[in-house]
Amino acid sequence: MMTDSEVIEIEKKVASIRETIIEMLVAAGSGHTAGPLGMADIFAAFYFHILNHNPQEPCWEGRDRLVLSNGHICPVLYATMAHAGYFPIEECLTLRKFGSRLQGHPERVRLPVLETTSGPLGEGLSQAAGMAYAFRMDEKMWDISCPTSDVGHDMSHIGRRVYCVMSDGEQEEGNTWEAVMFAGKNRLSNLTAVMDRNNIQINGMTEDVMPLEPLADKYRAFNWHVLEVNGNDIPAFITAIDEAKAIYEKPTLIIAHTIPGKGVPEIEFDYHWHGKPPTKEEGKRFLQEIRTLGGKVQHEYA
Amino acid sequence: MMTDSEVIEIEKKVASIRETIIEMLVAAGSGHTAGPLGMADIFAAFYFHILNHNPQEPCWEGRDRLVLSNGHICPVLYATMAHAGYFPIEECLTLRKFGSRLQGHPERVRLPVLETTSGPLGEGLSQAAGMAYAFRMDEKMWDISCPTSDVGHDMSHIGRRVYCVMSDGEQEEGNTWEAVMFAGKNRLSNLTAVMDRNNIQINGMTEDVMPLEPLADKYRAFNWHVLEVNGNDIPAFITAIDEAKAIYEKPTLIIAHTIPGKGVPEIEFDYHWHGKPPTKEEGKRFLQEIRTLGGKVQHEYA
Amino acid sequence: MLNTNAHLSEKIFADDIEQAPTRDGFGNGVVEAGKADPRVVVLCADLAESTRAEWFQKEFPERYIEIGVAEQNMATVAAGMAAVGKVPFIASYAVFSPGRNYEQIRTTIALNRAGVKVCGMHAGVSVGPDGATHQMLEDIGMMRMLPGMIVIAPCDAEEARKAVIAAAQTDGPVYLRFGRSATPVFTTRDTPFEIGKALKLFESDDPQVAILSTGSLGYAALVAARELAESGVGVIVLHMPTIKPLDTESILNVAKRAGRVVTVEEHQSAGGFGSAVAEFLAQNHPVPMRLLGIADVFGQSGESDELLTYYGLDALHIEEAARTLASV
Amino acid sequence: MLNTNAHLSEKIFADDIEQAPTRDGFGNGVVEAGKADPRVVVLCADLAESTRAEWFQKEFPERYIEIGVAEQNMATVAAGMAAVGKVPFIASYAVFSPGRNYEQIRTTIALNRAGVKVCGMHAGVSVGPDGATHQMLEDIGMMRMLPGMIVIAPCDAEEARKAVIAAAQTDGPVYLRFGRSATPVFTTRDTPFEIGKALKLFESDDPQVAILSTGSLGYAALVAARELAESGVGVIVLHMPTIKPLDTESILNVAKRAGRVVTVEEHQSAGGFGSAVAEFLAQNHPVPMRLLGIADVFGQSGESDELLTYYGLDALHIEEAARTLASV
Ligand SMILES: Cc1ncc(C[n+]2csc(CCOP(=O)(O)OP(=O)(O)O)c2C)c(N)n1
Ligand SMILES: Cc1ncc(C[n+]2csc(CCOP(=O)(O)OP(=O)(O)O)c2C)c(N)n1
Ligand SMILES: [Mg+2]
Ligand SMILES: [Mg+2]
Repeated sequence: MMTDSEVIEIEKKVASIRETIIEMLVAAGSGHTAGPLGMADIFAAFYFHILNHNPQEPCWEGRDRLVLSNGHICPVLYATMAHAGYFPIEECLTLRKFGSRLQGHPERVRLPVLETTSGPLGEGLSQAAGMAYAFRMDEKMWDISCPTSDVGHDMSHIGRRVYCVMSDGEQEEGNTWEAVMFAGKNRLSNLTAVMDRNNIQINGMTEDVMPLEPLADKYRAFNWHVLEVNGNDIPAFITAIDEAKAIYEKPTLIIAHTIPGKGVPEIEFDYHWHGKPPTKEEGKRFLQEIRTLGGKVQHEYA
Repeated sequence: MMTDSEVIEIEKKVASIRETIIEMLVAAGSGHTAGPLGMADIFAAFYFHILNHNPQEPCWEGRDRLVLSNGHICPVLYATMAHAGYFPIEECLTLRKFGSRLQGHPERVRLPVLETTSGPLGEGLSQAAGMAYAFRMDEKMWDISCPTSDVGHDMSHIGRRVYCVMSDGEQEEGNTWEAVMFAGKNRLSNLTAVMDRNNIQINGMTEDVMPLEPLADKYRAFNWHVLEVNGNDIPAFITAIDEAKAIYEKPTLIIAHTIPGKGVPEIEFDYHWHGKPPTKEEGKRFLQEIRTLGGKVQHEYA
Repeated sequence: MLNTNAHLSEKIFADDIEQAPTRDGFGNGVVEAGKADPRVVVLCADLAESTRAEWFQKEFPERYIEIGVAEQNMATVAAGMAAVGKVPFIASYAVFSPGRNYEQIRTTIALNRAGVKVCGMHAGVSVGPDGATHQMLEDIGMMRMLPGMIVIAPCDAEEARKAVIAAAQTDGPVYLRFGRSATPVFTTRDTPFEIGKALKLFESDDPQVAILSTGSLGYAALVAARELAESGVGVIVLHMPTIKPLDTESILNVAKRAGRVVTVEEHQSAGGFGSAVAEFLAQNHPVPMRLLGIADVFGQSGESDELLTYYGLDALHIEEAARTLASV
Repeated sequence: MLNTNAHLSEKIFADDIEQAPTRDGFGNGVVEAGKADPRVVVLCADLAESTRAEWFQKEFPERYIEIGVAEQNMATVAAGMAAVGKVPFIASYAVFSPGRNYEQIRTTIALNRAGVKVCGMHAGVSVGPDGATHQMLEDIGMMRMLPGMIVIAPCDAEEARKAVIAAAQTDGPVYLRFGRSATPVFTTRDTPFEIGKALKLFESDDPQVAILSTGSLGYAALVAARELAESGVGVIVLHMPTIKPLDTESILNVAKRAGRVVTVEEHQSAGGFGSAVAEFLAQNHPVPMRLLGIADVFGQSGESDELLTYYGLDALHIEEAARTLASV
């Protein structure tokens, strides 16, 4: 269990991350607003509590891996990683600009602290499954002290976990279901997928555009363990992650119900904010809204 | 309900179709044996009972459509269509030969009585769904007597149904699940999919290569109606098709449990026969096995 | 020396020439095609607004089919609809269609000769800030390798409109390529457009180099040509909206007249339009060439113009390349 | 005038020259690579026997990953494995990989610089009876348009073995192309192979035409060259297993010496190997060319040899094309 003060610490980060997201989107003049804001709580939970990682040694082989499948929400990834110390927060303001390492969709070659390159939907879960499969192979090799292994036998690598953040919209991509089947077959219990169930995609609400429900039944029928949680509730999310770690025989999907645009009441739940940035004026207002809420929360707990 | 004599008629056709399949594969020297033999009952049921079609007027717009998704089992399609009168039975012996209309995988451009081109797996259900969707559009147009429609208002076109025959192996293709989701969303009740659940694919048994179960749960979770039936039992299969017609609100999947290699006991259930033809000697023996069984059945009913 | 028969915009070199992205031409064209032919339907993979499929959806809600984020399904559902008499246009970004559904297009549309019109939006680096993952640079090459596929990259929104209407009237499969960013609308209603026909935009009396362009870089080619001509370098600009079937007669003609050929496209210079021209000329009338395109790198984030300049595809770079080639 | 430094088979023109499909070279090579490097893994999409992935599976069952009929997943799982230190080879038919998973290869392998080795089997019409749906004719074009992708089409099973081993030792993404039908094994263990290097197989003293070939048609090119030389037409045969990066130095050299170039490949002549050569020569040393390949049609069922003859890709057709070009 987390202590209250730990939760408060993370929630402070969340507010800063949301602010950075707004600032970077305003500076960029294009980009995605709804998804990143809605996922700020989860990203903060990952980078400030869940992940076994070290921003000072980003290539440490023993780290957990977080694969972002729905690359378009990268503002939250960049902002969170910057706040976690992977690169200067100011660099966030270069988002989507010529020459920036912070491309419109994340590219590992340009920003090597990332785990992969994404943007085209539906490709992250397979990659995460490939990593989880490889980790399991290596751990088996170490078990039998495979003499030919050149990976080394660093025991701190044992138990690495792989997380995949994906969107609800990309459940419509066939590649996703191929990955779901593969992970289910291989009982990749070291893989946890987190779905941003914000109910929106570009053309409207998912259940209007291409109904996804019953989502949990789908994954269960593909031999996954499924949890549902309020994705804007940090302790609840972390509890779900802990439960996923305890599931031995299956990969786990956490359906994280989030509010798109969370933190900025005037745009919450509105799919029109999928892919546009705030104007300068809107940006000011949004920051205000985020700070007020942030202030309230800090006040409550303090 | 079918009368006994109707069933006997179809079963006679089945035996002839199986014989033709063996003959054409021996002549070709390559091709697929297990799937076609296993599906002979279902194809005979379609072309001699279920389909509303006219081999004398193959392009009649009012016909039902049968889309073969797993194109590699085309020997059974070709043999059945030949026996139904679409082209000379002798032409079956040109299978896979240079210049033949009977390509190794079915091509509509070369053999226009086909409904589509297939071979690459996982693409048939989408095409069938597209046809079913278009039929529904047209029937709606006719309802309101759309004056701009140039499709004509031939009432005999009302009620056309679309059938898609697919394999179990191709449930592993992402494209299949995209189609399943689309058909489920659109409640394409004029679409019936028949899955050849023969439990084999190339590398082995499906549940070893890439487990598919629980299959019915998967389709139900994608908002389909699901029936299971013995696919080598013609009356049972036809009853399932009739039930599918009665389902109003959803597309129906018939999981047809078949025996790969059916009719030739020495190769039944053996996945090694997925993609090889009988040699000349084997061919003779297989024909003998088919005829003996065929004789028995005819004897029983006669 | 603008070709007057091309009936180009009167504002052709004015600062206030109308600007519109070619995808707008898709939106307008497909609505017109839909009015003319009730068989026309539009399928879209969750990108209705940015592909302009929405414009059709508003006019003909019953003939708009929402596919969600599923490009493989989009191509194959369309193939099925075509088989029973519809004229489907499928709209997504080029990187996803034909990028994500190539084999479906190959088998169920090209080999199957289904009359599906594949509309690839947001082609090229001029997509801008979205970056490399969204900037398709291989679609012309992919599509022109498919037997029976017609491949068209219109030069502006007006030509795009005409191309869409022409595609709707053509039986077989067609690939149409569109861009995201606004570019000058320099052709007019009166500018001729015919599938398979090149259009001479500019011609000096004594041409030393011919610039062959496809897509919206046609305008930059024209600007470059004006500069070249003014500085005494004779030049022809041949605009080739249709990459396949290639108007080889026109190519041969200008290659013979000018003796040197520069090709211009917002695409990898490997495998694309310039490559098609090189294949033809090498076998029929070899001349020195320069293939302007993306030189074997991916795109990146940035503003459209900034990227075109960076990758050497603005008027200045075209001018320079043509001048250098002319002086060899 | 066989190049003795190429150390070709002693039975080179004998009737009983060993025959094997290049996919066998994959099978042997990947087992060797697996022995040398424990990071090597093989992923296969339900085609273990015919791709020869099975040979690796038998040696290293723990390092063989069964994907089922899911080529998109195969590419992306491999990308993930590469990201954590594996050296994945992915095996299916070329029509499905890269046909069905092109955009996955583009984004998660090429742009992402994941060291995945994409192995496309059953390329070309020599697949035989399976017909057009299974005869990939566009893969060289697709793969060479991707920045950073190495593209290799070995000429026989022995070279295929070497190419696979070399690919395993190369960091970045590689595409390897293999054929289904047995073809003469005319190179030997001693024949040099290096990624990016062409190999001169044959050279007359006074060459009038150069035949540049990739893939297993290299043998037919040699047979054609022998006939040409015997009848007094000087000829060079340059075998180019690596299509990307192209050995432009060697091409320039033979183009200058012979003055005329015929390219030979079992691929659409649009966009493929010949196209790459034409792009280079047009910009550096234009010479008359003839691109032998599939002329914008799909394949069909038939026997391998029957089809190669029908599509004009046997030794006789190559000889004829070279002779005609030489006489221009
Ligand atoms: C393969 C692919 N097709 C289409 C797109 C374009 N696209 C980007 S985001 C998106 C909407 C998907 O919904 P979701 O990811 O749930 O969006 P959000 O909740 O973040 O608004 C689409 C269609 C894409 N990136 N990749
Ligand atoms: C997209 C695609 N990938 C791979 C193949 C090669 N292939 C042909 S049949 C087959 C096995 C699939 O299993 P299934 O269709 O159930 O075979 P059957 O029951 O007829 O033996 C495979 C992998 C293909 N045809 N299409
Ligand atoms: Mg969403
Ligand atoms: Mg099967």
